[in-house]
Amino acid sequence: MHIHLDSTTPIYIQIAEWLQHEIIANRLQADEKVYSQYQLAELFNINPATAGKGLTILLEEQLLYKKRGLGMFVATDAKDRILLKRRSEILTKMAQEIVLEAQRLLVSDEELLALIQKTQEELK
Amino acid sequence: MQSLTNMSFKTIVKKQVKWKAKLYSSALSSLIILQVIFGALLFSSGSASSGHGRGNLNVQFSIYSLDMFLIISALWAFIIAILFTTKSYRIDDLSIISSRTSSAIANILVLILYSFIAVLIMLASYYIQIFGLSLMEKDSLIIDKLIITPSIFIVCISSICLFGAIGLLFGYCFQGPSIIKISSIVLLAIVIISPIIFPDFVNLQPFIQLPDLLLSGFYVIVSILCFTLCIWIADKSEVSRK
Amino acid sequence: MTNITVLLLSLLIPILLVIVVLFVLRKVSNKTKNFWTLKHLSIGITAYIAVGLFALLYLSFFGDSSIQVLSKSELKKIEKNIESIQKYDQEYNSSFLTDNYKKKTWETDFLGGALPVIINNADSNLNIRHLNNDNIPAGKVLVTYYQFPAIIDGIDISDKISLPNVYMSQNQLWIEALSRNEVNFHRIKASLGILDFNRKVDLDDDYPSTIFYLSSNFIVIETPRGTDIEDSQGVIQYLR
Amino acid sequence: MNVIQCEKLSKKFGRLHALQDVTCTINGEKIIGVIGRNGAGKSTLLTIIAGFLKPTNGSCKVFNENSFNNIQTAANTILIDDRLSFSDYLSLEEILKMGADFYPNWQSELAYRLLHYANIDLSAKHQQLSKGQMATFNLVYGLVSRCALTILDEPMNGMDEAIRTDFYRAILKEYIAFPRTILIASHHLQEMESILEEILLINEGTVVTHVSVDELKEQLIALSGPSEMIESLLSDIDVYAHQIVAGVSTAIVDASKLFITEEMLRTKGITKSALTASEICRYLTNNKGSDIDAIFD
Repeated sequence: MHIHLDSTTPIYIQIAEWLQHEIIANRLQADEKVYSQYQLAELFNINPATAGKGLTILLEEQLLYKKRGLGMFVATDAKDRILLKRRSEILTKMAQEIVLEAQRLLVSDEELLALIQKTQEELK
Repeated sequence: MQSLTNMSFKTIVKKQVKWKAKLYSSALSSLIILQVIFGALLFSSGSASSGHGRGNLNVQFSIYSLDMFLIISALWAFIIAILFTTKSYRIDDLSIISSRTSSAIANILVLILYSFIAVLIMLASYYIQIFGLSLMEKDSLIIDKLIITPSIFIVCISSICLFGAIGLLFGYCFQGPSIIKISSIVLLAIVIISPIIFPDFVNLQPFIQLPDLLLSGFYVIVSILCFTLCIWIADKSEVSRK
Repeated sequence: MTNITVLLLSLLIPILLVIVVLFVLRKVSNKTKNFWTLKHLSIGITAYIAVGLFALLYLSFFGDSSIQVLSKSELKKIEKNIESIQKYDQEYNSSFLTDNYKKKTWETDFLGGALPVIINNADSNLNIRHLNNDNIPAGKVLVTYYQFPAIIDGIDISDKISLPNVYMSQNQLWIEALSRNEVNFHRIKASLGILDFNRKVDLDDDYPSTIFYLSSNFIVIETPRGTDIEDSQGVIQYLR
Repeated sequence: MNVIQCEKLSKKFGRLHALQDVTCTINGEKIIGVIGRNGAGKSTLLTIIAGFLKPTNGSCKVFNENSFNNIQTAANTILIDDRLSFSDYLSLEEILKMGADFYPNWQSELAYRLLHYANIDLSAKHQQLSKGQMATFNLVYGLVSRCALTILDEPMNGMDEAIRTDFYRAILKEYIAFPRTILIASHHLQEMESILEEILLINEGTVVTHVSVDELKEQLIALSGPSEMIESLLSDIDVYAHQIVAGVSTAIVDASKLFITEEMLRTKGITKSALTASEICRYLTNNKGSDIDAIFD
């Protein structure tokens, strides 16, 4: 995943999403230490404060926990909760967008469902 | 919050003097060239001459004194002091730790140091000229006084310093706030015009007749006055980089 | 007013020259800046001062000039001497004519009992004296040139005064002072002339460094007793 | 302790008002972008902060002291711009030595490595460098001095694309290695946006806004949809720009004043989209409602 510096999505949100992505992909295991804000800053060439904000979002969602003086670690149930949240939030939103776009392009409901099924088949 | 750098004013001025003394040394080389030129021009005639006619004998003394070298050095000091305050020198101060006050003080100290070196250069020029003379005119050479007295040495330093101080003041006046600029032009006009209108008013005779040390003392006091004004003006000046 | 103008002019010309030279130097230095590093400059300046120092050392060890400046005590002694010469001369006493001051002697013969003397002295201050000398055989004349000290500004210039021409022609004794001659001295005074000049008026007046007795050079014509000197110009004085 | 505190700061040059009633506070070690259009007063503000100019009115305090002609300010501040100059007699290497002599936190080793990386010959003279090389050298000089307040006025002027990217990263890494307050004035917000924490937007001698980059991005939004729907919506809110192309209107509006739910927008056929920071700065400093097209009408 890439950070798009010029995209309209705020960078700190992109950072938070990237970290979640890393957790889902098992590149960050449960109870493993996550990148510090300075490491993230260097990694993505962004301001450390912005990186810190991204971490704070995850901390507030309790996907990370803080050990005083040691840094932040992935919460034990982080991966499950992210998947759950993604399903509810992101998938819903994506579905919304697909439906809206289908309406704009005058695609009928049957056609849309068929398309989704076809895509599922292909990516399996 | 990280700790701030605390450098004493003295350390900064000291460092500035150290670098300025090095960086401005081209000024000293210009003095050497000036003195070589004037030394060559005055090689055969000396600074002054006196003639005596007795019967059918005409005796001509060409006197080789320090006068011309001193006048050249003093004028040089005046001009380089003005140059010190010009843009090309001034802007360089902004690249290092300095305030206008510190750079003015550093300029003054460099000027004093250079006055001292200028006297050494002046004496070197003088002795080189005489050395040349001693080779060419061996038979008509009269050595009245070869070694300069300490009091004359001090007069030379103080008079070069005085001219430098006036030049520096001049330069600082023209880059100071506009009120100072205007008043200095008016003052300058008065100084130039007054001896022409009241020629009797300006009489330098009593000054010249003062003993050497008193004369240098007087020069030093005027120099200090000029330097103080320089620092005062510099303190009020903005940086102009145009 | 004129004084001030002269002063201003004499200051203005060096100022202009200095400005012109500095301006040219700045233009030139803009081109040479790239290879004139600070190191070169400081070495150059130090070397220049060192050369000056060597020049001074050379001058103080080997630069002894042949011409000495007389000290005050020497001046006093000479002044006394000259005063005595003057006194004796005014008394027509020949005892001041010592060998010390003798510079040149001419010995010539002449015919007859009288010697016509023609003096071509123009504007010189040559003093001509006549002395009877019993030791000289008849028909001979001895002309001696004496040079007494002449001091200008503490320098004895008596050696620089040129000798007269003395010769016999058409049985006449001709004495010709040489035409004007000029002597140039280079005086080294490591001080400030402006100050010295202005102060001399008050401070240095009681010590005259110039002693120039008008009669510092003498021609003495010696003839045997009884010889007549024909002095049509009337400039010869007779000593006892 | 505030790093910079400007209080009703004004600066006049003759009749020209370069700065008017600037009040702003900067504290903490942040990288702050000073953004504004040409002649907005960026450079004037920065030179006042550096202590070169005296405020006509108001005060400018740096590290709690008036900055003008203050040696303590000078010791902790460095201003890098394209007018930075050094004696003609110094080679770059000697300039670095001089910097090391003056600035106590100087990083000689880093300076050598950065200049080597940028292919700049240390034996060259400053005035011989090309425009880009000079800018690079000046920036290196400013970074390795590690002054508590580092002011970079158009530091990348004249540098080529590749070296710009490298040196934005160099600024960031130096900042992480030695946190300090860095002010960067530039026209190119786009390319340095990511390393900034805050933006100080200046227009016509006054501070328009001083917020974090993320907050700035939320200030304005673009609404686009059928013209008549947009028109009805715009009647009571500030419009920064408004464009109609083939019956579809696009308007840039103040997000905080838009009291309308996303549901409502969707039903009206209006889509809401975010803008980049540099677009927002452009709209905020434009005279409201005007654009270049108006000139040609």
